[in-house]
Amino acid sequence: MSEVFEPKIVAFVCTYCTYAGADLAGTSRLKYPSNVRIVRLPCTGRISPMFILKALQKGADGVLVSGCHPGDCHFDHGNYHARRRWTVFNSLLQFAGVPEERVKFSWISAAEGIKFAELIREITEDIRKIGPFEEYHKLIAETGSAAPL
Amino acid sequence: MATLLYSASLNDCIARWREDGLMVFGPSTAGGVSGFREVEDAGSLDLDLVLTRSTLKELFFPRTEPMLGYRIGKQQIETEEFIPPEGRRIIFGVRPCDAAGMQVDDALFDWDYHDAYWFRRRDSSVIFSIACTHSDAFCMCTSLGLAPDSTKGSDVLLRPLAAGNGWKVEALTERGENALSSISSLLKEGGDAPAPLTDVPVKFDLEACRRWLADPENFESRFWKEISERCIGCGSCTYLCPTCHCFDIQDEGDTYQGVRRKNWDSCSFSLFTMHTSGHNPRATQSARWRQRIMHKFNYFSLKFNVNSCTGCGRCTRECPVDMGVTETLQAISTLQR
Amino acid sequence: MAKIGVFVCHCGENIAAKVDCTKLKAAMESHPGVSIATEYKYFCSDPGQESIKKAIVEQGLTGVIVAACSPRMHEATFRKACAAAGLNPYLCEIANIREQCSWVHSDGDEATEKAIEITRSLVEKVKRNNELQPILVPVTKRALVIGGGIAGIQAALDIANAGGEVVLVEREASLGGHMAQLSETFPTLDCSQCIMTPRMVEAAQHPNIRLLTYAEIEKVEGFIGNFHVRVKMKARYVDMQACTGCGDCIQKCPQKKISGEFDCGLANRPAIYTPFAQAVPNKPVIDSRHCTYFKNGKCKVCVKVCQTNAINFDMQDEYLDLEIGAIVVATGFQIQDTSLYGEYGYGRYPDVVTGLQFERLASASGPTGGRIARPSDGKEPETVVFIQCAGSRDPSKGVSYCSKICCMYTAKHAMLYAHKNHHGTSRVFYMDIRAAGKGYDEFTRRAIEEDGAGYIRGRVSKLWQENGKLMVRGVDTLLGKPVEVPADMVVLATAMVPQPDAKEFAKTLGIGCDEYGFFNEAHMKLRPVETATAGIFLAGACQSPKDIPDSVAQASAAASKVLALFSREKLEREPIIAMNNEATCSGCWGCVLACPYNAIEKKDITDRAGNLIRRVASVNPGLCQGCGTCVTFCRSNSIDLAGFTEKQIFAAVMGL
Amino acid sequence: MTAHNTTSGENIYRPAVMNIVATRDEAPGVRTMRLEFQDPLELEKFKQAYRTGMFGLYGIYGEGESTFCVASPETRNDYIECTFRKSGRVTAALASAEIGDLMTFRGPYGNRFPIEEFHGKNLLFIAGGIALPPTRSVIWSCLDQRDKFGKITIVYGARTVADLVYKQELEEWEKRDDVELVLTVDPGGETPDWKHRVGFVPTILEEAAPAAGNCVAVLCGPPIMIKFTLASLKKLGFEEENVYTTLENRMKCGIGKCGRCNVGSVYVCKEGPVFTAAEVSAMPQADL
Amino acid sequence: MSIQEHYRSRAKELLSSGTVKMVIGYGTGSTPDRRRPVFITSPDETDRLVLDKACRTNLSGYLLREGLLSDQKQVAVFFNLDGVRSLNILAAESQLETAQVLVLGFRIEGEEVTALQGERAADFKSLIAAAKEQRKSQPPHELQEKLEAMTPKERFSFWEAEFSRCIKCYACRQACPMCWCRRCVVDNNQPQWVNTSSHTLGNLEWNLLRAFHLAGRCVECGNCSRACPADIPLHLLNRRMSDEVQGSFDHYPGMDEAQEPVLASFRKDDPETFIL
Repeated sequence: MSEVFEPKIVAFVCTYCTYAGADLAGTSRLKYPSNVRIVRLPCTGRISPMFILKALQKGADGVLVSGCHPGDCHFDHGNYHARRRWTVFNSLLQFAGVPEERVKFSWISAAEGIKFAELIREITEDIRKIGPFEEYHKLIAETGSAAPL
Repeated sequence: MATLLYSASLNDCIARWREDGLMVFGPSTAGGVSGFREVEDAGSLDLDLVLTRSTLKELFFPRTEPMLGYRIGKQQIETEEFIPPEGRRIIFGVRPCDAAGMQVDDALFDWDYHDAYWFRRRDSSVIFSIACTHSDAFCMCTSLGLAPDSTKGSDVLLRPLAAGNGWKVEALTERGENALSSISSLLKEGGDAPAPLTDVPVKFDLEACRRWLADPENFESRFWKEISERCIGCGSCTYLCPTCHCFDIQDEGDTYQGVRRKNWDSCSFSLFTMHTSGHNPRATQSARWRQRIMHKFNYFSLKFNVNSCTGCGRCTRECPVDMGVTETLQAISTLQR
Repeated sequence: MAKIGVFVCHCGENIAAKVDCTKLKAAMESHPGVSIATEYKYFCSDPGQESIKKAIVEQGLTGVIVAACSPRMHEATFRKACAAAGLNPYLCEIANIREQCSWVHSDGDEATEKAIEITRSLVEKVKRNNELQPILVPVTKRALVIGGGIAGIQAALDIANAGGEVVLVEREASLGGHMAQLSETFPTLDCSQCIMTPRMVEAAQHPNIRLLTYAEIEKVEGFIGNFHVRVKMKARYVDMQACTGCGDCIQKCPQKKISGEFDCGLANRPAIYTPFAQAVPNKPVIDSRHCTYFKNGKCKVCVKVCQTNAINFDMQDEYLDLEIGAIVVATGFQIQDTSLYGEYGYGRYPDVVTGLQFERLASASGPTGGRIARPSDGKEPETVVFIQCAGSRDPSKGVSYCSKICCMYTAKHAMLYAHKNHHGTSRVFYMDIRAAGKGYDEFTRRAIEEDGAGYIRGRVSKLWQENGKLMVRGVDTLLGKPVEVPADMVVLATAMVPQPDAKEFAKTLGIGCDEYGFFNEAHMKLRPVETATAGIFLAGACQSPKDIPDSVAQASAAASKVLALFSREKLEREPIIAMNNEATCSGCWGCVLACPYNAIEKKDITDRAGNLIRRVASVNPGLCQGCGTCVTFCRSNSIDLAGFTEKQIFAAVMGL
Repeated sequence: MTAHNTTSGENIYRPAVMNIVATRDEAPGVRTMRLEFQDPLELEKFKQAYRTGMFGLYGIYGEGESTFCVASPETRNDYIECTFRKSGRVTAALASAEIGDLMTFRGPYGNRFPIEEFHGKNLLFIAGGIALPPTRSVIWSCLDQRDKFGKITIVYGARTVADLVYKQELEEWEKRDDVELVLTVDPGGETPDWKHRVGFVPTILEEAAPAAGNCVAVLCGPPIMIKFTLASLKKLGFEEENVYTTLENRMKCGIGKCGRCNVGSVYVCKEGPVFTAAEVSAMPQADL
Repeated sequence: MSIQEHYRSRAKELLSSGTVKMVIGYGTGSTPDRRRPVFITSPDETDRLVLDKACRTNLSGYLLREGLLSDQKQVAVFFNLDGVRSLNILAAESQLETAQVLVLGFRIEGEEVTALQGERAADFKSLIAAAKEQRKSQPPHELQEKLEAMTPKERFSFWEAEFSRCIKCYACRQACPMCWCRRCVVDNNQPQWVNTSSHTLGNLEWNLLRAFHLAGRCVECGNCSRACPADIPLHLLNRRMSDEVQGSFDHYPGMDEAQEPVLASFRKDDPETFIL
């Protein structure tokens, strides 16, 4: 029997909403797959597209970017700026051939522990289905080996 | 009577070399861009090109290549070395100007410190050049004292036959002779007439230019600013030059392991010579263009007794703003008078 | 490299039951740059913290990772412990292996693997952390209160009475605002001026309050504790020092036919005037738009009658620069332009009046001396119709919000009318009666039950004049049939709207406002008095429609925020702020636009001779709140965020 | 990672691994480190090759390599000392390295000071700010065989007192009666208890007025200081041939291949970093 | 009078009257089909100016040459509408002031080159507005459409092949009128976000990040693709970005000099269908 593929997922979240939501999932003892690694930032406004590319370079099969719902930003409108950047970068990634399942964006508030747990379950399941990001892994492998003669 | 290789036999030659464990490279086109790539048969070769877009240099000095792998431990650093293996290669269909570029860089890479990355590949490669029967408006080998049938840097020189059905074969080195001996059964003897070589007009008086360049009075001439005013400071002329050899060393990887790489670099880039203090000896684009010209036609020849330009014309051919060595040296020729 | 200590907390069984803490410890021990890794049952306990401190001192640690519960829980605890041991607190990071690991994963091996990666990533981050020092901002202990209505006066008095220095700025010639115009106030029906004017006088005479009337805010710069405010002192043409307030000039002014603002156009005033009799300061101003001298270059009657030579036609606007520590914005409201509602006939029929005009009619100090009389003929109306929500709760023509006070003041108006005209009839068209508040519902019931106000639930569709009567047609939705009421006077409960220049003023202040122009609070629930700009607070109806008690309460709340700020010599702020590399900044100002706090300024780089070389962005540490939105915008990577630098995040991702 | 088998030593870009055995903070952002070779064979090679004046590429894997001189003299070649200012990516990493950490060294490269030609002559050392390290290496080379030289004068200046490096050694030199040490700081850079000179190096040099006869000068410092000091030396009668200096150009390979250190036809990494002032004068000045 | 003659005489006029100190235009190139940027400072040299359908390069980048505009004097530049738009963006991003730039506007349609009315950036507002409308209705780009129809895997391998050829000569950046950062992000090595090596991963990172930085700023002048010696269809990425900002935010770069950068501004009701 083949083993279940366990994807590596990196999440970039804001500390005020999604990080707190993830904490709430914890204090509520909700169970979700362990594939996700969270990187905490002050605000979604701080999350640069390069973070996503570096997570992929580090071998991530999926990336989640998440923050406060529109209107709830601790910093008033960091997430509105973030949303525009995501819109643009998301379409760029898709145009470059990064499957949409691999890079996801969400709003998760400090109260939405359940949404957080469910989303992680969902994303993990979706990426398990499409398997490792082999196309990208191949490019990574090339950087660590000799160039053709 | 001379040794001939008919085009019809080329495919068999390639097969023979490959059977002998050699890799065969030659001009071919992919994604609309021509360059030297490994080929399996004669059909993949693009021998009618005046010149490939990228140069032969790339096969010896790739644009990026790993030098050392490292893994950082708590008390030790493990390293692994990447030096290209000595796989033998035939490079077929090189233009004499590109081949001549090899000799230019040989000098530099063997100057006190013998650069194994370059020489392992040099020593294991046999360069089959084909003399040129065609040229374009940018070709200028004759201005550099070379010719459409120069032999510099080549191991074998092929002269196209007038009938267009093959080449007259001339071994220039022992390596060339060896490569030919393994296909000797596919070579013929005959008296077929060679095709006339292309006529590449001389575009400037090299010696006059060199005299002007050697005169320290001219170093700070207004000429440099005027001639390079439109230069945008990209690296395409240097990266497409068959002799430009500047490089950078960069570490790449994650926190614990990675690869130290040797990457092409360019004297056109403003950061190339920038000190960390912020002082930049060549702070302006005109200073950088002057360095490129001086280096090619003055400094390098002083040091290594060879011009580091072979007249391929790529710098002009590919320049986004239509600059290049030709225009500059032509202009210097006029200054002389 | 670094000397990092990793402290793995078991949290009793909370972590240790799932995560193999010994394995995590071992993994960290063998990690480059980690000097010591230990585990313990409760690192947040006293002995736990002590062991961290001891390790810092003994090992000379350059960074600390506590792998434990969420940083939202104990980051402060552990950072304080580090500081106590002499390690800069910002060299301590928390790896969350409880809420985001042991509590949410069932498989121990997986949880352990994840805990190792989380911790490793943070070890890599902390290696690149920099020592940060809290930002100390000096506080100018002087408050600026903008607006001299009840909210502004209350805030000013509260601050002043606690010993704070206050500058109170009012753009009209007198303190008082809308409250001074009111007759009686609900639900107690005490006389508005009777409770208001003593407050005005107290404010004007308070030794800690500097009163600037007929003045406007021109420019606000700086940041919390350190605002620089420019105030425009509009030319009054009357020397305040010389004027005794005798009123001779007002009496003699030949230009008397100017529609009086204070009386909402129900009475006239001269060109030199005080807005109302009890004005504070009670010294006149010249209305240069109407003054005969200013119009024709001749007159100067006032100059002639003035015994103290107080009139000065050459007076110019003057500017006053103030250093201010905190700002209370209490700029109040206006009433909506009711001519929007053609169907109500406002402006067309003189006896259709606004609620505020009715206040003036009912006021003892008003144009009628408190007699409720029709503007058209001065007769007392027999039937008065009150129309509620004349603009409020009407997204199509008016405003979509509820103006909050109209239900109450309409009931009050009906009551006052009943008290003054015992035979009259009052009819109130309403949508709902919103009477939440202490004694409020009882008050409206009294209007209906004791004072006979006839409430009709429904809207008015048309109003016309017929046989000297104002015919009001509406629907009684409870009965489900149309009604027509012949009235002598109609009172519109006009919507409360922000000041017309509120949006512009929000920009001057650098605060936010909503689509109408009501100023935004920092958080609707938890920070209703603060704005998003530190050091600027809100009071009264400039934030949203409010009645007097709410305005006063918010004013006192704002005052307490100001006083809390003034209780310290210096402000200490988290040093998580942006910083710009001026050498690489191109000055495109994208960051300036993106910053939610106007914290990025344009700075000139000059040569030694003072010639401008170029301009670059410069972060004001007093204003920056550390969101990092600018960092992501900056294409050249020139701006960075302390505590979450590009290097740190790069390392954290690469360390995963 | 797929490694190819190579004969050891063939790769001229492979550095030696060094142990950091001591560190010292010299001035704000300036640090000295003492390094020891992990591999005794590498140490042997270094001892064979190293002569005062040479430089090396100091590195941290993952960050890269940075070029600076070997600040320790050829007379003490069991270890390497280097002094650097934290400015770029590599030096930032080196600045946060601790004793016991590992780093790398590639070299020694370049030419040397012809110290035996200095025998029997008076020596004048002039240095500014962070440029004392290359001078210091020559100073110790000469002090370690003191009897071979005549009078030794050291003129060293920095912007402020805090910016002076090798403070302990300055004290030591000051105490020796076979060395004349002239210390100075730029006007405004002095502290209340500063008992040495105040003024720019060229001025102070002219005041000290060392005799040019039978004297060799070694001059290191920032370009602007070099320019003015050379003029002062000329005034004092020094011939350009008797003034030695070093060039500190940006380098990547250190061995004459990568192309960035060229000044005119000179490859600073191979034909330098030590030049006489006469040699420097012959270079295209605009490219310095 | 041909447009070329017209502008030659206008250039002469501007230079002799001292209205401008320099005219940046096109001159003959090293082959008959090539044009090269020329910098004319004397009225006697205006005959060197050429204007025909081969004049495709957007010259606005030259305006930012160090020191060129620091003396407050004016410079005239040959611009097609894309060029005017990039001029507007440069002004919107505070890199220059349009008052210092005199536009010699032209439009190339097929074989024909016509003059654009106006000489100040603001004179072209209505033309730009029309171009914005026109862009909405223009037929989709063939290769772009083909790409959009592919599976992500196919698209990825398309770009992998394209990017594998990139030699990191940065001609795209240097030729781009919008790449004027004092320090390019790729030249920041603390941290080194973008791998500088020209392996495919480094090339992909570089080209994607560049496309992102140009989102809402690219005027689709085509300088990048023309400059690329590896013939990578870079304009496709930029085009896709332009589609996105126009579709989602109704943003057409370079409308005027007061336009706010699309990524430094927002609307509360921006679309967000992809956000979970």
